[in-house]
Amino acid sequence: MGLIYALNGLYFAAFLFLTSLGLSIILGVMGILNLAHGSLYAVGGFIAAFVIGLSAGSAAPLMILAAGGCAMLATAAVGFAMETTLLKPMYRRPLEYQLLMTFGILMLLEDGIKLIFGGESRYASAPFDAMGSVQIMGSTYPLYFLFVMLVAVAAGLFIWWLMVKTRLGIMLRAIEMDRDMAQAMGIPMRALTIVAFVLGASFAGLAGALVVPTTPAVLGMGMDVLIMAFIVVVIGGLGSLKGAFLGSLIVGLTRSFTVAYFAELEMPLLFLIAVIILIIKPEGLFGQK
Amino acid sequence: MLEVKDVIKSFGKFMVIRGVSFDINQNEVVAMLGPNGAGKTTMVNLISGHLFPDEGQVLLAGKDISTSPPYQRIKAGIARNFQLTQLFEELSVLDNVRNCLFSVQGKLGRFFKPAAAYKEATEQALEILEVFNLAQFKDELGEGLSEGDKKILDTAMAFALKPDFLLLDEPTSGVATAEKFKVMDTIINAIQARGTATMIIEHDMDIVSDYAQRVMVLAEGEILADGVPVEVMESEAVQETLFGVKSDDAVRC
Amino acid sequence: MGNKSDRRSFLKTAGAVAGGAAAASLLGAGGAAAAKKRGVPSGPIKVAAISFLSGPAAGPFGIPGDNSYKMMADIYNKQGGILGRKIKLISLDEAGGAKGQVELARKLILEDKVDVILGYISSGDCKAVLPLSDELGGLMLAYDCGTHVLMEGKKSPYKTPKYELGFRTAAHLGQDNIALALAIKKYMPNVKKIAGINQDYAWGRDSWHIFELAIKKLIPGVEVVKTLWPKIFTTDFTAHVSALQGSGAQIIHSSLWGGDAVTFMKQAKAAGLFKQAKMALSRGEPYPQEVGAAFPEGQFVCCAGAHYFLYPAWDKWPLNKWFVAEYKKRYNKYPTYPSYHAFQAITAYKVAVEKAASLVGGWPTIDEIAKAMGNLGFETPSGYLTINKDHNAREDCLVGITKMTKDYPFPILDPDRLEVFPSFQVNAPAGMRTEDWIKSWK
Amino acid sequence: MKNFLFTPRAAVYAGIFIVLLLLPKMINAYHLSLVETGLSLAIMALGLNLLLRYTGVLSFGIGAYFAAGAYAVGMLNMYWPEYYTFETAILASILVSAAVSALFGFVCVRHTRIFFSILTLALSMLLFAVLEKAYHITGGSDGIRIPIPTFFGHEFEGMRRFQFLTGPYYYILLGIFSASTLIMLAIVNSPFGKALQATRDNELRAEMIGVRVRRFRWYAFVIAGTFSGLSGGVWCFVSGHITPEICNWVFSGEVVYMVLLGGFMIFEGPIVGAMLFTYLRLYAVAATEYWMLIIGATLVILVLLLPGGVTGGLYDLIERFKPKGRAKAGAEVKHA
Repeated sequence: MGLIYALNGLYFAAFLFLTSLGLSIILGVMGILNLAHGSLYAVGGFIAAFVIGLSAGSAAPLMILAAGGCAMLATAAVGFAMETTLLKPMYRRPLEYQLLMTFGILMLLEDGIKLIFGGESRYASAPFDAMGSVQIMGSTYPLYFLFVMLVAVAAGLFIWWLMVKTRLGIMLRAIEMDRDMAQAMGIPMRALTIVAFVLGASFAGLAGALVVPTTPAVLGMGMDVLIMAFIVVVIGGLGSLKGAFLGSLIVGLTRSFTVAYFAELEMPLLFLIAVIILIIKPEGLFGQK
Repeated sequence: MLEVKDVIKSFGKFMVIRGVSFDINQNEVVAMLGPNGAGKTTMVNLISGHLFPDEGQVLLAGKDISTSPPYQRIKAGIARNFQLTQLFEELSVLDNVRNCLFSVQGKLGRFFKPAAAYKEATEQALEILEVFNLAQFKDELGEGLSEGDKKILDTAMAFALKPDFLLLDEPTSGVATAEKFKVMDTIINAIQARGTATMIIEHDMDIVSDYAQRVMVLAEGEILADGVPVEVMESEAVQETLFGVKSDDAVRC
Repeated sequence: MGNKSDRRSFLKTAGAVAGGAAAASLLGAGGAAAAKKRGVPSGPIKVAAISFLSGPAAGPFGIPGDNSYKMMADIYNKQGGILGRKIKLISLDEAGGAKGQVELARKLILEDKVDVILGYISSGDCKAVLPLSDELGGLMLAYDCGTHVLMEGKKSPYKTPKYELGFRTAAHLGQDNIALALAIKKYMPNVKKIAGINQDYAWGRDSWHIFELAIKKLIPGVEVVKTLWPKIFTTDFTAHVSALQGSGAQIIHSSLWGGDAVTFMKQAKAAGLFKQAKMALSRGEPYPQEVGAAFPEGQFVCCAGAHYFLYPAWDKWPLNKWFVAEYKKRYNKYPTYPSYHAFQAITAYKVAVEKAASLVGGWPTIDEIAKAMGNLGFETPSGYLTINKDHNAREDCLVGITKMTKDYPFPILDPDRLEVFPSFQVNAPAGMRTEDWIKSWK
Repeated sequence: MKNFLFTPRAAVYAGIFIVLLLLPKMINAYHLSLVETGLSLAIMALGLNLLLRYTGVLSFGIGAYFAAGAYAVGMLNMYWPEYYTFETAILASILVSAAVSALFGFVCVRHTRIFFSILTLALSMLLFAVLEKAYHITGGSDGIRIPIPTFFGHEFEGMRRFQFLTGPYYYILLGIFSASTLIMLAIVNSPFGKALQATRDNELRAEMIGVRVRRFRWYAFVIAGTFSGLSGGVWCFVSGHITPEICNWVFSGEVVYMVLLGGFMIFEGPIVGAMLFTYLRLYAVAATEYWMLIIGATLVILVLLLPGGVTGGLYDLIERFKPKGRAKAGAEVKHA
C-alpha cells in the first residue's frame, strides 16, 4: 500500500505543479500575481472537454494531444489578448491596480465561459477510460495518472531547459532578477513580457486540459485551483520554479499519507504546511527576500 | 562623543573594514575622505545602525551601541543625512521635519491628537525650516521641491533629530555651486550652536579644508591618516590614495 | 456526453409522448371558478427563483433546477396562469454567500415586492434567508437545500411551524440517509465494517452523522473503520481510494455530489475499489448515467426522495412520463432531482394559492396562502408530496441497487430490488428532531 | 482639533451627519437596510485604506478580521448566551479581531509589496479553512445565526428583526460609524499617522529618523484589523447570519474594489466606495445572471479610466474649475 500512497502523492504533486507553474512564471518575470490564473485553467478545461467531445472515438493519445494543444492555444490567445490590452497599461501602476485588474479579468472570464459553453458541467473522461489501469505490485493503478506525472516532469524539464539553456530564458531570468538593470542592458522587455505571460497562460490551459479527463469541467473550477496554486507558490518561494516543484512534491506526498493515516487533517493541510514554512522560513523554500 | 574601537566588518570573504578606531569629540567637525570603495559607506552604516560590526565596538558618550537598532541610536543621539536624498515625498516639507521632532520627543506613537496640534514640535520645525531657508515651502509636498532644496531638507531632517553626533554624507552634492558655501555655513552654524560632534563624508576638498577641523582618510578599510587638514592633505600616501597615483584596488562594498 | 443521449432511445421504445395535456391537467386548475368573490389582481405574479447559476454547483443543481422553473412557469402560463394571473418568473443567481442572499432577499421582498421566493440549494443560504420570511413578511419556499435542521428547533419537542411564512418543499438529507441505512439493513444485514467519504463541510458532515446514527441503530454490531473528509471540489481522489482499500470496509457511505461524485467513482473504479466494497450514495441518482458503463453494479443509490426516471413506472404514473418528455424536449437533457424539486416548489405555490382561493373566494393574502400550504398534498412526477403543519415537505424515498441491463448503456436501479420507503418511515414526525427520532427507535 | 471645527470639511461632515440622522424619515426601510450594510462595510474600508493609502501595503485578506469580528459575536451567542448583549458582542469582536490581526500581522509585516498581499491572502484562506473545518465549533459552511441582542440592558424582544434593524439599530450603527470615522481621521493626521506615511514614502529614511518601521506597520495592521473586526461585529446584526464566505479572498477582493471605487487617495473615498459597491453589486445580481460581467467590466473600466475612483474623479473636476490647484488627486498616481 505504501507504494500506492506514494504514487498517489506524486500524482497530486504533478497536478499541483502543473497548476502553479504558470502562476509562478508570471509572478517571477512580471511581478504580477495573476488572480485570473484559475480562470485560464478553467478556459483550458472547457476547451479540452469540448475537443474531447468532438473527437470521441479516436485513440486516447490523439484525443489528449488534440485537447491539450487546443487548450494551450486558446489560453495562449486569451493570455495574449489580456496582456496586450488590459495588463499593459498596468505595469506602471501600483500593485493595487494590477491585482484588481486581474480580479476584474477573472470575473469577465468566469462569465465569458458561461456565455460560450453554458452552465452545464462538461464530462470528458474518454481518454481516462480508454487508457485503463495497470497492475503495480498487486494493486490496480490508472494509467492516465502515470501519464499526467510524465507530462508534469516533461513540462518541468522544458521550463528548466528554456530558462537555463536558451537565450530567451537567460533574458527572462535577468528580468526576474532586476527589471531596471535588464532594461538598461537592452533586453526587449515588452516582447519578453508578452512571451512570459503567454507561456504562463498556456500552462494554465494545459493543466486544465489534463484534468478534465479525470473530473468534469464545471463553472468556477478555477477558483479552488487558484488557491492551491497560491499556496504552492508561497511554500516554494514566490516566483521560484524550483520552489514550485519541491513545494508540490511536499504537499502531494504529505497529503497522500495524511489522508491514509490522519484523515481529519486533510482540508487544512495545505494551509498548515504553508504556515509552518512561513514561520520557519518566511520567504518560502527558494524565495529571495 | 563618538568612539569607534577596532571595528571589523566583512561581507562574505571580503573584509571591508579592517580594524578601524577613532573618536570624535563634542563640537568637533571631522571629515572622512577616501577613494570609492574604501569603506566609507560601510562605516556610515555601522555608525547609523544599518549594519552591525563583526568585531569591535561603537560607543556613543561611552555607551556601547554596537548592536543597537537604528531607532535606539537615534534616541541615543545619532543622526545622519543621505547622499542620495531620502525624503517623505508625499508628505509636506513641514511634516518631513516635524516627524523628526516627534521622534526626538518620543511622540511618534501618539495616535489621537492631530500632528498640527502639537505646538512645540510645530514651532521647532518651523524654526528649523527658517534656519535652512525652507520656510516658504512648508506646505509643499516633498516631491515638489527642487533637487537642491531636497538635499537641504534632507540635511535639515537629520539636524532636526537634535543629535549629539551628526553624520553628514556629502551634504552639498546636488546643491548648486553658488549655494554650497551658504548651505554649509548654515549647517555648521547650527551645529556649533548646539555643540554637536560631526562627521562629514565629502569629496569636495574646498569644503573639507574650509569647515573640517580634522581629517581622516580611509583606504582599503583602514585609517590611513588622521590629523589637521593641511598636514593630512600634504602627506604623500594620502595624495596617492585620494588622487590616484597608485592603482585603486579597493574592496567594493 | 455520450451517455446522456441514451435516454432518447429509451423514450422511443417507450412509445410516443402522448397525453401531455392530460397529464398536465392532473396538476389541478381547480380554484379558478372560486376566485371571483374577492377579485383577483390583474398584474402578473412575481415569482423569484434563486439557484446557483454560476460556480461549481450551477451545472449539477442550479441549471437543472432553473430550467425546470422556466419550463413549469411557461406551462402554467399557457394553461392560464394561477387564477388567471400569469407567472412572471425572475431567475436569479444564488451567488455571494449568505451575505449576498440576505441582501437579495430583502430587495426581492421589500423593493420588488415579489409574491414568493423559490430558492436555495446551499444549506447555509437556506438557514440565513428563511428567517427573513417572517421578519419581512414574504413567502419563501426552500426548494433544494439538504440540511435537515432547517425546520427543526433546538430541542425536541419544538414548536411548529418554525417560520410562519417559510416552507421546505423537498426532502432533506435526513431521509436520504435513513433510507439508505434501511436498505442496507434489508440487503446486507450482516455487514461488519463500514466507512464514509463525505465532503468536509456541513452537507457532508450532516449526511454522515445521520447515516452513522441510523445504521448503528439498525445494525448494532457495525464498526466504522474509516471516515474520510475530502475538500469540496477535489479533483484527485486517489489518496482516498487507497485509504479506503486499506481499511477493509464493506460499505462505503458517501454524499458526494456533482463533479466530485463522478470523479470519485471513476477513480475508484480504475483503482479497483469496488472489488471489495459497495457504495451507498445518499444522492447518487444522477451518477450512474454520468459515469456510464464504468459505474459498478450492486451499489446502493438513493434518489433524494423518489426522483428517478423509471419510477414511478411510466405506465402507471403518466405525470412522470410527461415531465421527463417535456423537459427533454425543451432542454435536450433529462431532468435530475433538482428539476423535480423545482417542480415541487412552483407547483406547491400554485396549488396552495388555488386551495386558499377556493376557500376565501378571491386572491388570498400571503397568510392565507401560508395556511393552505401548511396542510397540503399534491401529485408530483415522483408520487405524492405532503407538506404539513411543520412546513416541511415529506416524500417517499427510493433506494435502488445498480444493475446493468441490456436496455441502457449505464446501470439502472434494478427494478426487482427497488425499495420505496414511505415518508413516515424516513422522516421524523412534526415537532421532533431527526436525531432524537432516530435515537428513539426501538 | 479646534481649527478643524471651522474648516469646510467639518461643515460638510456636519451636513452629511444631519442627513444621515434624518435618513430614516427620508428613505424606506429597505434602502435603510442597504445603507446600514454600506455603513458597516465602510468601517472596514477605512481600515483597509489605513494600510493601502497611509501605510503603503495592500491587504488582500482583510475579510479574515471582518470574519473574526463577526464570528466572535456568533460564537459568544452560541457558547455564552448569558453574556450576549450588544456591548459584550462589540467588545468581543474588537478583542478577537485585534488578537487575530496581531497574530497574522506579525507574519505579514515582515514583507511589503506583492509578498504582503499574497501572505495576507493566504492567511485569510487559512482562517477560512479553519472556519469551514471546525464544523462542530463554528457551524461550518452553514454558519451561525445572529439573534437580536439587548442593548445596555434594553430588550428588543417582541420586535421583529427588521423593525429593530431599521429602527433603533440604525442610530446605534450610525453612532459607531461616526465614531470610527472620526477616530480614523484622527489617526491619519496624528504623529503616528504621519509616521506611517513616512514609512510608506521611504522606509529607509523612516528608519533613520527613528521610526520602528515593522512595528509601526504592525500597529497599523492591528488597527486596520480591529476596524474590520468592528465592521464585522456591527454588520453581522444587519445580516442576521454569518457564513465562512466572508473570510474568502473573493470578499476581501471586493473590499479592495470598494476602496478603489470610492477612491483611496482621499480619506472619505472608501466610505463612498462601500456605499456604492453595496448598491452596485446587489443591483447587478438582481438584474442578470451575468452579474459578474457587469461587476468585472465596471472594475476594468474603473482601473483603466478612473484610477482615482469616484471621489478622485470629482476632485479632479473641482480642481479643473479652480484657477490653480496644487494638492494631488487620484488621477495622477505614482508608482509605489
